[in-house]
Amino acid sequence: MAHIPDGVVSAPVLITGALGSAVLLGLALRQVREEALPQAAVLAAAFFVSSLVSIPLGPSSVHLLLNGLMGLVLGWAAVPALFVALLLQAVFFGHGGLVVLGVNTLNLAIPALCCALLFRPLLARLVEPRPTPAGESMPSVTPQERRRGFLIGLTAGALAVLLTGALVMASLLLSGEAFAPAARVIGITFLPLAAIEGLLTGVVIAFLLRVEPAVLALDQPLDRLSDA
Amino acid sequence: MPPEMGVSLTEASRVGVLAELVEVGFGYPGRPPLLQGLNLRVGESERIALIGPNGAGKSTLLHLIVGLLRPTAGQVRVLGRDCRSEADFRAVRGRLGLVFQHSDDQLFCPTVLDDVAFGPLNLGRTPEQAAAIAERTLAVLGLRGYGPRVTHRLSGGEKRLVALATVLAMEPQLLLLDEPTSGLDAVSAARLLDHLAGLPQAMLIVSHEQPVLERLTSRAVLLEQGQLQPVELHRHAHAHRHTHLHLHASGVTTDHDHLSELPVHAHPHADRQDDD
Amino acid sequence: MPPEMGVSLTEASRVGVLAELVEVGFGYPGRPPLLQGLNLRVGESERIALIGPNGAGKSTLLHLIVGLLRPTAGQVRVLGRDCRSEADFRAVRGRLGLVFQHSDDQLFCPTVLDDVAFGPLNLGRTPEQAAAIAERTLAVLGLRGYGPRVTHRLSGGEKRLVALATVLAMEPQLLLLDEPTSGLDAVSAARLLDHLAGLPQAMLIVSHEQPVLERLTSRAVLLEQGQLQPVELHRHAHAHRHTHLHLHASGVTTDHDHLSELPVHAHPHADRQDDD
Amino acid sequence: MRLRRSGPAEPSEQLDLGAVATGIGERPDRLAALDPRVRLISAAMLAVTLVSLTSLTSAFVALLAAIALALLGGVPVRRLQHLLPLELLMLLLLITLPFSVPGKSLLEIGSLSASAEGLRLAGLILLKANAVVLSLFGLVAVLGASQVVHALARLGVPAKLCHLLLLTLRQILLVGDEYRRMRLAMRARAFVPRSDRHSWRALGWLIGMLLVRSLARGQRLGEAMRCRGFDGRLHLLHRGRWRRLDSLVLAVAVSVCVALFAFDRWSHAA
Ligand SMILES: Nc1ncnc2c1ncn2[C@@H]1O[C@H](COP(=O)(O)OP(=O)(O)OP(=O)(O)O)[C@@H](O)[C@H]1O
Ligand SMILES: Nc1ncnc2c1ncn2[C@@H]1O[C@H](COP(=O)(O)OP(=O)(O)OP(=O)(O)O)[C@@H](O)[C@H]1O
Ligand SMILES: [Mg+2]
Ligand SMILES: [Mg+2]
Repeated sequence: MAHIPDGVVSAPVLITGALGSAVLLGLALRQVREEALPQAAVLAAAFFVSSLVSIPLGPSSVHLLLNGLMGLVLGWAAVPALFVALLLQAVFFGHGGLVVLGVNTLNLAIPALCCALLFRPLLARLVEPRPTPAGESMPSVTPQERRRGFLIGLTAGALAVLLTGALVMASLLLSGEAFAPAARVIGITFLPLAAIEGLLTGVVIAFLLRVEPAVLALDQPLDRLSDA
Repeated sequence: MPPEMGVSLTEASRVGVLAELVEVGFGYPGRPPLLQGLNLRVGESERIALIGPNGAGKSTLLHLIVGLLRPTAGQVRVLGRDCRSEADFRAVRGRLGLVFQHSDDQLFCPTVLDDVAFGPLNLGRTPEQAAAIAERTLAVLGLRGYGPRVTHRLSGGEKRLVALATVLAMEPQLLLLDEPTSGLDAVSAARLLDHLAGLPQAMLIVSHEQPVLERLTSRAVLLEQGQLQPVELHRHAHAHRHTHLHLHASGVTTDHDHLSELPVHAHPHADRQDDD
Repeated sequence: MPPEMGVSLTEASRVGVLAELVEVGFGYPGRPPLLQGLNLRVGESERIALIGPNGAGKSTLLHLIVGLLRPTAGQVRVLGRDCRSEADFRAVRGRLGLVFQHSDDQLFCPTVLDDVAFGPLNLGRTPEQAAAIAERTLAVLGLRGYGPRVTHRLSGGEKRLVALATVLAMEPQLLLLDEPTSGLDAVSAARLLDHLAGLPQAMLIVSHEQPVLERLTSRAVLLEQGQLQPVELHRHAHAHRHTHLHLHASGVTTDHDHLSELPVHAHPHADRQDDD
Repeated sequence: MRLRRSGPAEPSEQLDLGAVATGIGERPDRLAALDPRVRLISAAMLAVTLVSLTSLTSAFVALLAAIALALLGGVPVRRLQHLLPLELLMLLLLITLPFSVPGKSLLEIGSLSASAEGLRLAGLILLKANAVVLSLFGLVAVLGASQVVHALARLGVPAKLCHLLLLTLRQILLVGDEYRRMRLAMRARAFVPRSDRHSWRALGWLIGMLLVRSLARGQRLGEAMRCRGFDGRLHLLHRGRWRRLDSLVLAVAVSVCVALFAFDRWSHAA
């Protein structure tokens, strides 16, 4: 329930969210150069579609937030990508609301940026460009490195969801004491999501390291889409 | 008529029919009906070509047979079993091997071995069994040693062969091939055809290409206006005027006589893929 | 020799050359060289077919001409101008219309009008002018009224026509067509060919398909082992044994004589697309 | 997180991505004569007004107005199924709020007492949240993404963001098709998503493959844009003209919002 609908959170929280996300979005857009827009758009689309994949979990199924993975792959560009996804979901599918768009964006984008800052340097050390024998199409990332990549993804994915959960709870609690029980229930639903999201993010990172490390473009700095 | 005889007759007519569509109707939501009152019966060891214009519904027909789509009218019978629900189809899907039009849609695992083992794992094999089946299937298709390679980096022809392997690993009784050679060059296509021709399975093949029809199929059906019509496939000599690309190494005279060799013209040119 | 004459001679040889590759070499990083010492010259109002096996580098060659790739050796000249940097190519890219192998890569705006107007807007037209150009171009291709339609919902043939429109809206002098009819059925392909045949531009066309070569091109070059070789394109009668699909309405006798009509066989069958 | 019952049909296969491009309307849009900008401004003003409402009566009136807008815009009733996740959260609030808001006791369960004030607050949120979404559907979502983004651009939203939106929209449809085909191929190979390691790994690979293929697609997209003279500067085709009718409707929208706000404060005080 990372998409808070309209009418729940209070005015101060709404205004903080709107201003905060506007600043963050402005900063992020400055980082993403026009030439990199196509790449950013396609990856944003891929994340949007991936978040529609329903992942079986116990007797039910969940949809992923993927903001940890987005932070790892997109860096700063994760912010506009998340905003675009939230806007579309609010307007065309009724998930979330219009006035809370800022709050929802912050709740997802801050954890994504945290993941980018904390874990991209670690991943970068895994896939430093190294010479491969000509004509060799074998993966250049060793199994141990993939396992480490999996662990980094696991941590990033789980952490991002837990952070988002905390932010959602905070948005509700700051809006009124009365939301405390609801916030607690919502917080609990984030726990299994964090577990499955961590697992999936780990799998995806290990997959990318093996199949196409270029997606991670880790030889470039955080704002890779700014000088792609 | 003694009762045993009646039983055996019915049995005989059932056994040997791998897949059957009876008066099947289908349309995508919000579109005019695509298939109407369509009948098809694929018998054991039959090899049927399915032809028809773009958008006639050929791929749709294959998807109906494996239950990826559900008909709006009529029945789908697979291996003598009337299939209606997802559960029915799940039970028989392992027996039907559908090779998609684009291999890229079919290969999503990091390595070739993972991808080929995916089907057997879904059918309940243990990881060890699945890996063994996968290795065996790859060997059959001449892909020994491809196991650890990254699917994403294979060439178009190799991808097509691996896609075939992923399906063969499930040991299907009927192969459904959707334009198996489209987008392949002459050499890769010939290699794929060699492998297909050597397989024991019954096949339903969507294709327009002469070499495919020639080598693989025993009869053909044409899908048009939602229905199937039988089409005869036979071989004989033709002569008609058409443009032909001729590769002349520079310096060689080009005023040779093309007509003298009629009616049997042995192409001495290196224009294999343009040779229709 | 009077100096003016020398100048005019050079001029004469320059004018009329739209694009020229001189001793061009290219290879993708980490791969063996793909093109080596390749020469090509496309003159005004020329229509050249570019053929070659899969992976020969045909698409790569087109990308080199428009500067999406930079050669590792040799020169690319467009409209008499030596192009080296992105800035050089930017200045001439509007004169070169590249139609991609897959229309979906080329159509990136939500509606047809946005897409066709995108090029003119980038060339500095005002939104009103761009919209007018777009409408006009669509009308020329028989797509009047398609402007507000959503690109995603178009059929394959319509997409290909719109992709052509997006390029024509920039009023290029040379069209580079990468397999323009691949994946289209006979009817859509014929429609596209009609439009292409009516255009005044010079063309460089990657294609294997007979009808394309027949209707559009005046000469052909074969790309093989990194080099171009001239190929002769001429028409004459052939006869050879091959399988042919015959559509017989059920009930009609099928034991007709196919051999009596040689050497000129007028196909009475409804098998247009299988009639190679 | 949206919880769903796992069934044979994949929910995301039903989610109609195409509607993003064409607009969600299926019946004629009675408001089609208006400039998209008016619709966007009105929707935004209405949303802010709605969120600020405090009385049940005015929120109910607002919901009726939103339903009217949705009907005028031609939103099909089928579309309302998308509101399910929203209602799930509303249910949670309806259950918890009466017990957490102090006030006149309605019902006692053990030591817990449900208050009328809490129930009122939950009802208020329920009405407001649905009203915002319905008015958004009727005013904005039926326009289709292209028109919305063009209107946003003309209202001063940064061009870079608008372009990102436009490009992403088209790519969502293409990647969505790719995803659907890959899922079909998995199903054809007897894949049934379950809660086990094999399924999670396969779905992770699927997401990974979507990303890998998107990288290549992004490259081709960039090339196609450069071929058409894209040099980093962004241009948009402007459409539609602001007419007298639009000013009139905007004035009406402003007065409706003001009236609603005034009515709300009055009925809350009363
Ligand atoms: N998921 C879908 N939703 C709506 N319409 C569809 C869908 N898939 C296919 N169609 C339409 O149904 C028709 C038949 O499609 P199908 O792919 O079965 O044709 P086909 O005979 O395989 O054509 P081709 O030779 O191009 O592969 C086409 O008009 C197509 O646009
Ligand atoms: N971006 C790339 N990086 C590395 N190799 C590439 C890239 N693009 C193409 N290649 C390789 O270069 C070779 C030539 O590709 P190209 O697309 O030019 O061939 P083509 O003649 O157009 O083939 P087709 O008939 O299949 O379209 C192929 O072997 C291809 O795998
Ligand atoms: Mg098909
Ligand atoms: Mg090519």
